[in-house]
Amino acid sequence: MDNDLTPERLVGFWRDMLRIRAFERAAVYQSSLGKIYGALHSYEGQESCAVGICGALTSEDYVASTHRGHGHSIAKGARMDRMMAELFGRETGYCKGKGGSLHIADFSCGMLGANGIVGASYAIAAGAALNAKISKNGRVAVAFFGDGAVTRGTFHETTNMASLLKLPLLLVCENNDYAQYMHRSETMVFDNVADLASNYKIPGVQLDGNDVRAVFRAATTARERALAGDGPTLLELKTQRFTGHSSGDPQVYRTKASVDELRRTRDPIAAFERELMDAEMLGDGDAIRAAVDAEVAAAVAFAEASAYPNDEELFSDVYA
Amino acid sequence: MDNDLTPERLVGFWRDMLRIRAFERAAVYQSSLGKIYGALHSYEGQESCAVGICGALTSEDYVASTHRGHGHSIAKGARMDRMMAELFGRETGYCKGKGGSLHIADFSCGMLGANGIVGASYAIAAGAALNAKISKNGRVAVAFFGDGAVTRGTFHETTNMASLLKLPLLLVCENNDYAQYMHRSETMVFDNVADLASNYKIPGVQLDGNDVRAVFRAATTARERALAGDGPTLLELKTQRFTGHSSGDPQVYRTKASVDELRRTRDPIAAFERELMDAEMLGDGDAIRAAVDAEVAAAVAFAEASAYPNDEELFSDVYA
Amino acid sequence: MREITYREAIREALSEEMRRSPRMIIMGEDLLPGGGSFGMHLNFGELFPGRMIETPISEAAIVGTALGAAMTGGPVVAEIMYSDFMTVCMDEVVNQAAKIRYMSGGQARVPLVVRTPYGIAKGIAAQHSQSLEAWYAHIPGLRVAMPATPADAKGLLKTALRGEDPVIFLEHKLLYNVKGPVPEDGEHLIPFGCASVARSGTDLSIVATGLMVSKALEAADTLAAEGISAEVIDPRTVSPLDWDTIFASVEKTGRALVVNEATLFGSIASEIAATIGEKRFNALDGPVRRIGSPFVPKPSTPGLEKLSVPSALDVVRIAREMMPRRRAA
Amino acid sequence: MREITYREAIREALSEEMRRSPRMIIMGEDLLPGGGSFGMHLNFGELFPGRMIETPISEAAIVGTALGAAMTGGPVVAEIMYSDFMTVCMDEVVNQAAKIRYMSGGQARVPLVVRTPYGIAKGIAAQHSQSLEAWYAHIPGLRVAMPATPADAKGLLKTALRGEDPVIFLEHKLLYNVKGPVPEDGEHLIPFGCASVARSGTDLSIVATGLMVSKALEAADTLAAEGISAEVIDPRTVSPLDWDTIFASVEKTGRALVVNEATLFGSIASEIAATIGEKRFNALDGPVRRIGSPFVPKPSTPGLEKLSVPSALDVVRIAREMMPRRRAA
Ligand SMILES: Cc1ncc(C[n+]2csc(CCOP(=O)(O)OP(=O)(O)O)c2C)c(N)n1
Ligand SMILES: Cc1ncc(C[n+]2csc(CCOP(=O)(O)OP(=O)(O)O)c2C)c(N)n1
Ligand SMILES: [Mg+2]
Ligand SMILES: [Mg+2]
Repeated sequence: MDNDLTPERLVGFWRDMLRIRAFERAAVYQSSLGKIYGALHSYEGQESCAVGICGALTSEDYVASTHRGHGHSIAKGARMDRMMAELFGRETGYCKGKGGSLHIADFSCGMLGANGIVGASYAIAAGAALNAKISKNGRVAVAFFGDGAVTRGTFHETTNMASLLKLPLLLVCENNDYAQYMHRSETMVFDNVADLASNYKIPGVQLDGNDVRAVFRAATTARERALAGDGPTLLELKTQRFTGHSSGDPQVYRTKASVDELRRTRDPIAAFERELMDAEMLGDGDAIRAAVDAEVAAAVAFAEASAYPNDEELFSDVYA
Repeated sequence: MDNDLTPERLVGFWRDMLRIRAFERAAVYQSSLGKIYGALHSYEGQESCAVGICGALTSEDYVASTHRGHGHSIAKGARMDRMMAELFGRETGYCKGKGGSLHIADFSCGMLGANGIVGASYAIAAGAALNAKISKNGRVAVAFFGDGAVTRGTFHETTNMASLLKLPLLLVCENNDYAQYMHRSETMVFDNVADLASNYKIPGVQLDGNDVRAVFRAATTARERALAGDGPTLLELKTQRFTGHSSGDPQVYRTKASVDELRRTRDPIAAFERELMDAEMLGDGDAIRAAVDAEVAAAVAFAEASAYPNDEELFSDVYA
Repeated sequence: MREITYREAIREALSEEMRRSPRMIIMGEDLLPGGGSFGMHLNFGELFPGRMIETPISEAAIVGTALGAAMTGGPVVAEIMYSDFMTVCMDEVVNQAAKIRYMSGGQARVPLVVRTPYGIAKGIAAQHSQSLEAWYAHIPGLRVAMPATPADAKGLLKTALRGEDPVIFLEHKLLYNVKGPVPEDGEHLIPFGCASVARSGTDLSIVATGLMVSKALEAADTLAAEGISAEVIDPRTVSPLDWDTIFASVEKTGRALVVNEATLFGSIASEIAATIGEKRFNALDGPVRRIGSPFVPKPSTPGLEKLSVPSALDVVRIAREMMPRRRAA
Repeated sequence: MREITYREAIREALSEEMRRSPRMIIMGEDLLPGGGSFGMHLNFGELFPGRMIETPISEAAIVGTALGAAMTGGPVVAEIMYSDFMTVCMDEVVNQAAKIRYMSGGQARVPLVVRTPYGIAKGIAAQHSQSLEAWYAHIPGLRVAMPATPADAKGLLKTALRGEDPVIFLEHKLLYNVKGPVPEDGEHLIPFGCASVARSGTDLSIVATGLMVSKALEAADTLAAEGISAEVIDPRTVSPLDWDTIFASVEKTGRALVVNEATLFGSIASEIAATIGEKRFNALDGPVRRIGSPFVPKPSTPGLEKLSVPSALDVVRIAREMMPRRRAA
């Protein structure tokens, strides 16, 4: 399995993590300039989760995402320019500007949509997995969700049903310790999300979400299990968000120092970058960094240059 | 604890089980005569569950029930005549005939209502428990539910929340192996409902629901724990229904022989009766049997003699 | 034409479409031993092995999963045993299924049909008797069918199953055993948004939905005997609504009475009445009248239950009031 | 009178009633660190120790638990962060809370208020912008308030908290920072079913709800400059509705325009229009006109979002159309 982790691949992971972070920073910055109308939930700090999981998927596999979905889209293969255009509300955006940050979707690469409802991703992914199973198309589906979403009843309903039906499903919890302003100890009486798995007779694995290789390997194992017809796997990735819950979060529930500490000690990109450099896979990485910066700059320019949708778009894409 | 189980009390349990069975048989019979309009879900076979649990409660404690609720009402102290009148749709019924079998409630004895929605009892009972905790009124609340209800998301939501809040709540699953026509192996991927408890950091106890003493003891322990402020307990009572799911169930999912076998080997009343007789607590029991028959006959007569509600009742008991 | 029941007509639509679309699946509770709600799919387990997905009592997961399957494949039918239970999966219906096509800028297709029995039955009270079509019809992105006859049930369901937008398919419990002529034709498709004129008349237009169509027809018989010629219009789908047929009738008769079983306040009957009043004000000889259930939960006891839903007599009574005095004998 | 914001008025109602009823509790997500949705309860944790019940993201359990607590104690407030999330707890709201008093033959009392922000905000799109009051108002047993001013928010919420029937209390997100005069009086109670005449006029009655009241008032200013005198009526509660005030106004003006932010089809605006048309047909000089949101999910991008809700200009335009020609300059 580790054979898959060629140097090219590892550098690709690093690049994709950089891309996600650069995209998020640009989005937050553009938002602060008033260029983005709706709310943003930055994925900064969690990059290795999306990259490790989606790295183990094909572009045909499905992903159902959350309100914090930009990272999943990028890792699954969506284009930054059309994503940024979506945030800017432009017609060139993935959803013609109608969805915005909360609803970015790119069906062409299996990204079935971010979602504004906490706990909605489980069943949508399970359904994609059900279709994959029935049509025997060799795909799997991933439901991303946060620690806060685990206490929605849909977790229980879907996990039980998916296990009964042995669906090719990966349930991926990104446990960043917070649901909006509540610490997980205030929302979950259990200590570990992964512990819930045994009740549903599926494997439950808790791992350091910052370790992109470990995430990739766990996802690969889960995917193989899914394709073998053995059913879902629950992965709990211990991670952290470097920003507030959304653009306007004053973060009264944690100190600035604790966030600085997180950024210093728990940066999934910095740690991985050191590793790659030590292993001399990366060189100085500047060419990649420059390419990423250019990609983001181009995405912003593309978004800015794009037109807003015509008024008639109000009435398209809906049965009437 | 077992001190509480005086002979009088044990005989009382037996009598209440008889009362429930006699009520259910009368109801089914009256229904077959066309005297009862709505559907019925008979509690026959599960009597020891309601009696054991409610035997451990005070009349101030709360119970939230299910579609199969007659037994809970009787065990909690509701009057048979007003219950039968409710089934008959008469104005003397607990709900003036407006609720029918699915909604019998007797708030005066803490019975907060049968319920037509599977999985609705959890949170209602949790709320009664929350109020008890906050107003420190020394009460507990019981949520009754079936094996089929365990897969509703409300189970997960409420159990997690109730454990977090350490509510004085008893979660009582009457596992009769079937959810309508589906065997529990088709609805629950887990083998035992009680196993779910550990995830929520509450005790989970599986026991023979036919053993009314064991049920009483488990409920007593759970009630003490609840009142001590230690939170909910999940009790799984292994039981069986002797009838179909509801009046019209052809029972294609099990053989008549298997039901006969259940009636022969798993009758909670017969077994207990033998015990009491062997212990010479009961004599021949005929006086009690006669009293129960008379009570049921009187209930039917009361129902039959009662008037239907006036047309104006259509508009009462609702804000307008 | 051969006559079959509403239930058989639905069953026929389902099995024909299952045969036609090898990727179609059906999900729901109790599907295999019981055939699902009201025994609709008896033997489907043997007929369509692997494509009848029996589920736990987990309606939110049922509809959410059905949606995910529909977005990536389909057609998918999700059966909800009683429409009152839709309350536990409204997010999946309303925030997810209804909106994903729009929110994704047109990327999603959602060949999903949620079939569910609605309306009054026999004493099953407030949590098993509701008619909540006004909720679904209020939501852009959903289509809502309420067939009143076996033929319409078959034809509308087949159309629903060939569409790419989510459909809420509402079947009245008291219609399941009603018989009527139904084309055997596998291509018997009834378009959405196309009302049927269930009876033509000249004095008064009665627009009725679902079970109320039969009450309206019964009333029209009585009225005819009194010399009042009522036209009865069945919209068949309440979203979209066929305004053309309704308006044409009102223009002809000058009088409109709208009848539905739902609680009148906030109902589709009110929507229809408001729209007629707004768009065809000048055609009206008098106010658009409405009949619906009174503003109370459904009671169980038979006498009150009967009072809690509109009757043919109610229709007759209001229709008489609507006619000019000389007519009212 | 001192002026405070809509948010402060609601906060004041909550804290006054918390002080008044020692058994009152408030449940919801994020209550303690964040003060709950839109920061409503900041510092309530310290003010009311033990009575602010912070919960996981489990709306069905929140409302169900709040109901159980209300049935046995109360008053109880359940806060749902955005009204769109009510879709995940509609069983608890509609099948349980709304019906238990009736189903139990009057045994239950349900002092429960579900507070929830509704309506459009800034680009938060289809799952965070809905106005679903028509759903709740359609359900017998629920009461539904939609305060349009800080004073009404305070007065209606206090009334809701002293009642024994469940109330859905809908607060428009764009009103939270709007200021207005609010009585300091702890007994400032506004009864349900009692409309306010926000502006009197003689030519035309505009019935508007929630945020649309301000749009209607803005429109009325413009119309006044053109010599059209519009009366603006704010029902304040949409269930029950104050028909007397509405009918009296229509009798005076002969013209009615109903405006709400909800999707027009199946809306309360339609209910009001249908009822005026039915009950006051003879008072009308022309059709009752309606304005509501077009039949599309809410888009995120600002231009389309703006088009997706009614504006003051829409009100002006339709009002002009309603006036006899000579008036239309
Ligand atoms: C059903 C529902 N309830 C509440 C919310 C409001 N909300 C949005 S994000 C969020 C926190 C989610 O926390 P988590 O699942 O841990 O994801 P994270 O934000 O940490 O990525 C909440 C409460 C919602 N969108 N949907
Ligand atoms: C939410 C919901 N889904 C489905 C039903 C239909 N239904 C009524 S009872 C029942 C089976 C319940 O099984 P279980 O919980 O085991 O209780 P039992 O009947 O065995 O006592 C079902 C599916 C319902 N009432 N509510
Ligand atoms: Mg989190
Ligand atoms: Mg069972």
